[in-house]
Amino acid sequence: MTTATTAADRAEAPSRKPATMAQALNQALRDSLAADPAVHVMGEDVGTLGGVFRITDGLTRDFGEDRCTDTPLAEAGILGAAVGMAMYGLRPVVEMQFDAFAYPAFEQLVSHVARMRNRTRGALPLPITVRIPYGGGIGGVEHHSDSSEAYYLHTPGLHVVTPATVEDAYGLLRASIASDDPVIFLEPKRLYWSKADWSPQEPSAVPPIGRAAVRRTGRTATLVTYGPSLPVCLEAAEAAEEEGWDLGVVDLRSLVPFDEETVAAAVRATGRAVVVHESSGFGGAGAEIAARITERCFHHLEAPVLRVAGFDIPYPPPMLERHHLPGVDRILDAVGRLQWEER
Amino acid sequence: MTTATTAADRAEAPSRKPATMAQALNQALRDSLAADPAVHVMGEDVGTLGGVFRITDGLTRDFGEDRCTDTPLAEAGILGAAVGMAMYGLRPVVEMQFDAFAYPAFEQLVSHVARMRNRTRGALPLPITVRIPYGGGIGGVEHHSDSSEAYYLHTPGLHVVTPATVEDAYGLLRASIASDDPVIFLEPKRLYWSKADWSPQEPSAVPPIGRAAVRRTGRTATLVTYGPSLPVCLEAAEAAEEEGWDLGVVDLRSLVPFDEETVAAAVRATGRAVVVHESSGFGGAGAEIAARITERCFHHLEAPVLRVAGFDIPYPPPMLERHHLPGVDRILDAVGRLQWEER
Amino acid sequence: MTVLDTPAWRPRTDAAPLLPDPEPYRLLGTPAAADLDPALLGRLHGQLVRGRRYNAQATALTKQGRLAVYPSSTGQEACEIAAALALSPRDWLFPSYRDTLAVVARGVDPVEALTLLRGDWHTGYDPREHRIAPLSTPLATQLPHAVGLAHAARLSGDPVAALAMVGDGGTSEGDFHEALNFAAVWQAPVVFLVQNNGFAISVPLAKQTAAPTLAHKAVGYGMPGRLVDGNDVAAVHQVLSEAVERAREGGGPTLVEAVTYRIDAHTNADDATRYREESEVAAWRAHDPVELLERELTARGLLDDAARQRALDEAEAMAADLRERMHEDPELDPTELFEHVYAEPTQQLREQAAQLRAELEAERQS
Amino acid sequence: MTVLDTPAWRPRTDAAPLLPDPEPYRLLGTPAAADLDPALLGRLHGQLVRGRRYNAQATALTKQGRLAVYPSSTGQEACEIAAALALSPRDWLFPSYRDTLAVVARGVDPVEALTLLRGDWHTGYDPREHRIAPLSTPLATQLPHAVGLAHAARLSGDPVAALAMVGDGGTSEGDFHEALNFAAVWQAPVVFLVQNNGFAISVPLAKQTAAPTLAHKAVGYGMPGRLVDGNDVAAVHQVLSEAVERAREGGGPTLVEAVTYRIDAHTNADDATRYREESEVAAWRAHDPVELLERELTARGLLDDAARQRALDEAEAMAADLRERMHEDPELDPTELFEHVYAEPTQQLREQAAQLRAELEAERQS
Ligand SMILES: Cc1ncc(C[n+]2csc(CCOP(=O)(O)OP(=O)(O)O)c2C)c(N)n1
Ligand SMILES: Cc1ncc(C[n+]2csc(CCOP(=O)(O)OP(=O)(O)O)c2C)c(N)n1
Ligand SMILES: [Mg+2]
Ligand SMILES: [Mg+2]
Repeated sequence: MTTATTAADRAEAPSRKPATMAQALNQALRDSLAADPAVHVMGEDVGTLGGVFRITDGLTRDFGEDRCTDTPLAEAGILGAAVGMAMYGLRPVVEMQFDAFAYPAFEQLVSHVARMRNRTRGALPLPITVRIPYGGGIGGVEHHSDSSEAYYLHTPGLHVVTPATVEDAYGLLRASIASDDPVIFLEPKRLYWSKADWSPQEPSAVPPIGRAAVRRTGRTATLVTYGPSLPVCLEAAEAAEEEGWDLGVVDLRSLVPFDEETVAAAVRATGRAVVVHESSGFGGAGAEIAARITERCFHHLEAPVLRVAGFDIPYPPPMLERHHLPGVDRILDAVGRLQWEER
Repeated sequence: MTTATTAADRAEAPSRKPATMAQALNQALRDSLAADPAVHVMGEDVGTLGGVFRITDGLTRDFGEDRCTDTPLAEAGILGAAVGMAMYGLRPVVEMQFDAFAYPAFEQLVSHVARMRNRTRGALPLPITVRIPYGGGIGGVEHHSDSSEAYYLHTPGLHVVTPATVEDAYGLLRASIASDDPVIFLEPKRLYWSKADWSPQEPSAVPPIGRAAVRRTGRTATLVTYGPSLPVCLEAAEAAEEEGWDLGVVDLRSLVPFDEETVAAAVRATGRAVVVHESSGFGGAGAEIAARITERCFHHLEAPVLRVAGFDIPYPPPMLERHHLPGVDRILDAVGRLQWEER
Repeated sequence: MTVLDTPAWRPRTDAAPLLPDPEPYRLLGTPAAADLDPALLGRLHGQLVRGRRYNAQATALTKQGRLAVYPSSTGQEACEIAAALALSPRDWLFPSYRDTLAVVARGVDPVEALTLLRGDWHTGYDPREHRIAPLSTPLATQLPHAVGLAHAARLSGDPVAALAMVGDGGTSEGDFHEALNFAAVWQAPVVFLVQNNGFAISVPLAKQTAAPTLAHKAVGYGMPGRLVDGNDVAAVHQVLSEAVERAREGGGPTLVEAVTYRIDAHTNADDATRYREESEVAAWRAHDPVELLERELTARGLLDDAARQRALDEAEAMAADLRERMHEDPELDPTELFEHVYAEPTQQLREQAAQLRAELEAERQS
Repeated sequence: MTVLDTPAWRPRTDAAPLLPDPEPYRLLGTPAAADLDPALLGRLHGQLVRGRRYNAQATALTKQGRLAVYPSSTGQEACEIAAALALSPRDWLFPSYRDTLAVVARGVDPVEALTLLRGDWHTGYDPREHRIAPLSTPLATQLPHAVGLAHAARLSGDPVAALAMVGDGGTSEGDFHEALNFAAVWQAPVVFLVQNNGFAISVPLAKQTAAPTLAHKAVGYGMPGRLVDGNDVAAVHQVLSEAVERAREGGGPTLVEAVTYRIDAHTNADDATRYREESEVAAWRAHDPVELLERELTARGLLDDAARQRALDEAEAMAADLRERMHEDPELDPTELFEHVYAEPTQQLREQAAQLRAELEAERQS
């Protein structure tokens, strides 16, 4: 085990260095494994291979097969076994190889993971983190680009967390693993290779789950987004300056718990809001966000809250995905329509 | 086979008689089996027993085991086999015994049932009807009262239909079985024993899927609802008269396709709307409905669209469910808050 | 190295020792029964009698509206009791929804064990204290839990075994397959007990499987399969005890099929005459677990009328206590609904709890 | 009637005939090979050579960015070809994501078969015309489809069999279990071909299963299991043909495990050196499906250098055609995205299509 090394590394090098989100996630797993012997990483190909995205790279080598385990190929079995491990007192961190391959585990997730604490009146909490690489934009073939957050956020008992920055990837994953509740940790695939100057936060500096981040304050309108769409929204906000629009951008970071206060404050400040995400719009996370903003800020709104989301179609093939994903133009177009008269 | 008998029965007795929703559903299955040899009913206990709710009562006796088949106990297997049967050209009607027991079939549903037509550019449509008794109010123990519509309506490629009246139970089920697309047919358990005067519509009179029904026009505010909550809304509308409120009630009948025109027109007529359903509010169907109404009717709205829904908790035990389910008081309370000043 | 040496080519293990004897194992009424410990037989007898009475009482309570539903295990008491008694206190039990009797036999208060079924919260008992998972309603989903727990214990060097119960119908679910496969690959200390009671609600075994026996499924996972007469409490107890012991000592998992019969309907709400013949029920009544044991005990002079009466009296006292304590609805606090969803309620849950509290207050005042 | 007569008690079938011989069945190089039809061997040889070339060409196309990804079946060509050729035209094939070669061998245009993998729509070919289901990416999910289709055909009195392909890793999924169980209970005319190529991406067989062999899983469903040398194309073809025949004639399903090896990495994006030894790869290279057949053909005087060259030339021509036709990206119409979601697009989809059309128009104009 390299617990000592890891700690030493950090002690020696507190300064910020460029890192990818993938590296930050790997570091978060390492530091969690080192910090708590109850943490166990498990999933398909997470061992020797280090995962198809290399997020678990080197963990089996450094912590042993019992702490980072290649499982048989069966997602319900993986999550179901994690439930039993958590009942015993461990903290399993489960990897689902891709978004669509988490669906076989849906029954375990909804009927057990989300409800065990409740059904036992708190006697059997399940501190399980389910890591799911999600979303599109990587040219993946079918079943490799789903955005499945809406299924999870509607399931009481689950936390739903999704980082959009390198720093949050580390901090939120550590916080999720430390949480006594099950967390669906959605990793935006297309941000795995995004880079930022970063050094791992001290555990104490890790943000608690449930606080949205205002990435940019604005006066014209507020973009509310999360995960893979954050960089798109920030880009849109820059481009909007040319139009003379001053856009605020809120990064939710967790869909559950949902930080109503931060969102409502940011929307009230502008009186206009656009919700942006790449999953299908119909019944997507944006519906809840828009409905909630409207409930809370109605008399501050100059225009209806609009949504810019993926179309209501199965995720398209690689050659067409750019037409599906919300881009800068579509966001600016929606902002333009906020000076809205009823159609 | 009793094709003839069934047809004769109807020819002899076109007049309306009291029937329960369960009987109407049974008749719809019978008439579908008689009308089209491609129709096959399958599921756990649908044969000799006639289903735990007796919706398939007598079908095996009258149409034979091959047309109404007891399957092994495996929901993914049932739905997966139905996919193959539909690929061959049959029209499977699958019963999932209870809402929560449809979850094991989630991968088959999302990754195949919803997408086969699209992935084959129309070459392999899947005319499958998945009947799911759903919702609470029957004193069922855990896993027997889930409202799972939000999972389905967010999945492009599926139709999501739910009747609220005896007549619609028959008509919509026949239309669903006749549809060339997969339909999630959600049967409100607590309305199974609801009664109305009714005779089976001629196939031609069956309403197409995708039209909402205005159950009551009103001038003060509009209740938008579906399935098990319709009777509650109608009761609320009656009670509201005492308060001097004239409430309209729209019954969606299908969540997908969503009848925006009818809903928008009804809401514009009053300028105020409350969406009512019993599933958890967060990320529920009501979020989409409220967000969409707001997008389309913003300048007609005097108040934000409010939602009255189940709490964001796992469905409660029988002794507490009455506190969870939206009732008349909670609906009227929301209507009261439509004269709303921001909190 | 040639292909013949590569792992894909070489069979991992020999199949022969994994195959079950297709004749269910029996002890009672056979010469081998002479070796059985009289004290153990006495304990099993007491529990069987108590169990039968419990099922009858619980079913009666449904008629009085004191229970929402009760899936009786009458006819299957031998499996229920043997499962509970084969475990040592540190082991874990993973019951299926029909296994209230095993839960009670393991020491849970008879009323607490009915918490879910009376319409209260799911698990009345504390699962950690009793080392009993909540009764699992979604079929077979508890099996991977048992595997995970057993695996975790083994990783921690903790000599704990898990015993997981499932029905014949439940063996068709994907979770059954995944659980057994994980258990075998991990050599987890877990024992799977399939109670083959002939039916999954109305669906008979022949529509559930074409396997020689359910125990034969073990071969496909590389674990031993055992077939036992599920109405012979001594045989079930012995087979399970051996399997639990083997698991605890690192010998890996076992699949046990106990052949038995559900004498009552699926639940009080079911009408079994719709799908089965009375003659079949009668055949199984003639192979009654309580009688099988009593015959053995009587033959060996271990049970006289007085002892039998004592067992019945004790069971009757338990039933009377159950009746009485179940007579009143428990006091439930609706606002507790929001307390255990998460470690800390979210803002939204706090608001919803406040709303409900206000409504309850208004109700109280009007 | 006694319990001994009840269905739960009696084993449904005898296990012995279901058990696979744990030694993989081989034909090439054995005396039995003498009986093989030279014309068949010739066809198999041509397809093997073509298949190998196809894999190489498709992998090369990924390097040139003409394909999003390609999971090569090099080393497994015998299984792919035998599967395609064991079927009659009315039968159905249910391939897994790795089985492009079987699809091509069954007659689909080599370019069309790559439609999905080049980033276009999923199924380029018409599944009904070719009687080939779409290549299935979610592992094992296609198995119940094969069962359902075979069952439907049987109900219709239509003598059609379905052959479903899956990997060793895929056997761990719940869908594998449910499919095999349904098939056996329904006696559906379906054959399951497991290509055991030693790995599921990086996970070796020993971490996937502890079963004696994967073919032993058949016993637990009550169907026969067969084990075959997956690199012996004649043996695989014979075993599959027999199973397909038996299925079509009402004899029920069969599970066939073909022991083989994935010579290439999982896909072009994978680095197999991270998880396996070159010596193992070398051992399997020495047991090459093309060479095994060529050795047999040569020994029997059925293949001279000229014939071999002809096969290579034909394969080369196919590859050249593939290269050329794959050189250009297909023209895709983005608005088709909305057309096949439902039989009729919903109002919302019509609006979204209109939005996209307007955007495309604006793009074109700017
Ligand atoms: C996943 C799932 N599907 C369906 C059901 C509904 N159901 C409850 S009990 C039962 C039959 C169970 O049969 P078996 O496993 O043989 O157990 P037994 O009732 O005989 O004890 C069914 C279908 C369920 N509880 N869970
Ligand atoms: C349900 C599901 N889970 C995970 C994956 C990701 N995945 C793709 S291929 C693969 C390994 C498959 O191994 P095997 O079944 O042996 O087939 P092979 O690749 O060897 O042909 C995995 C895990 C998937 N496609 N589907
Ligand atoms: Mg049973
Ligand atoms: Mg493989």
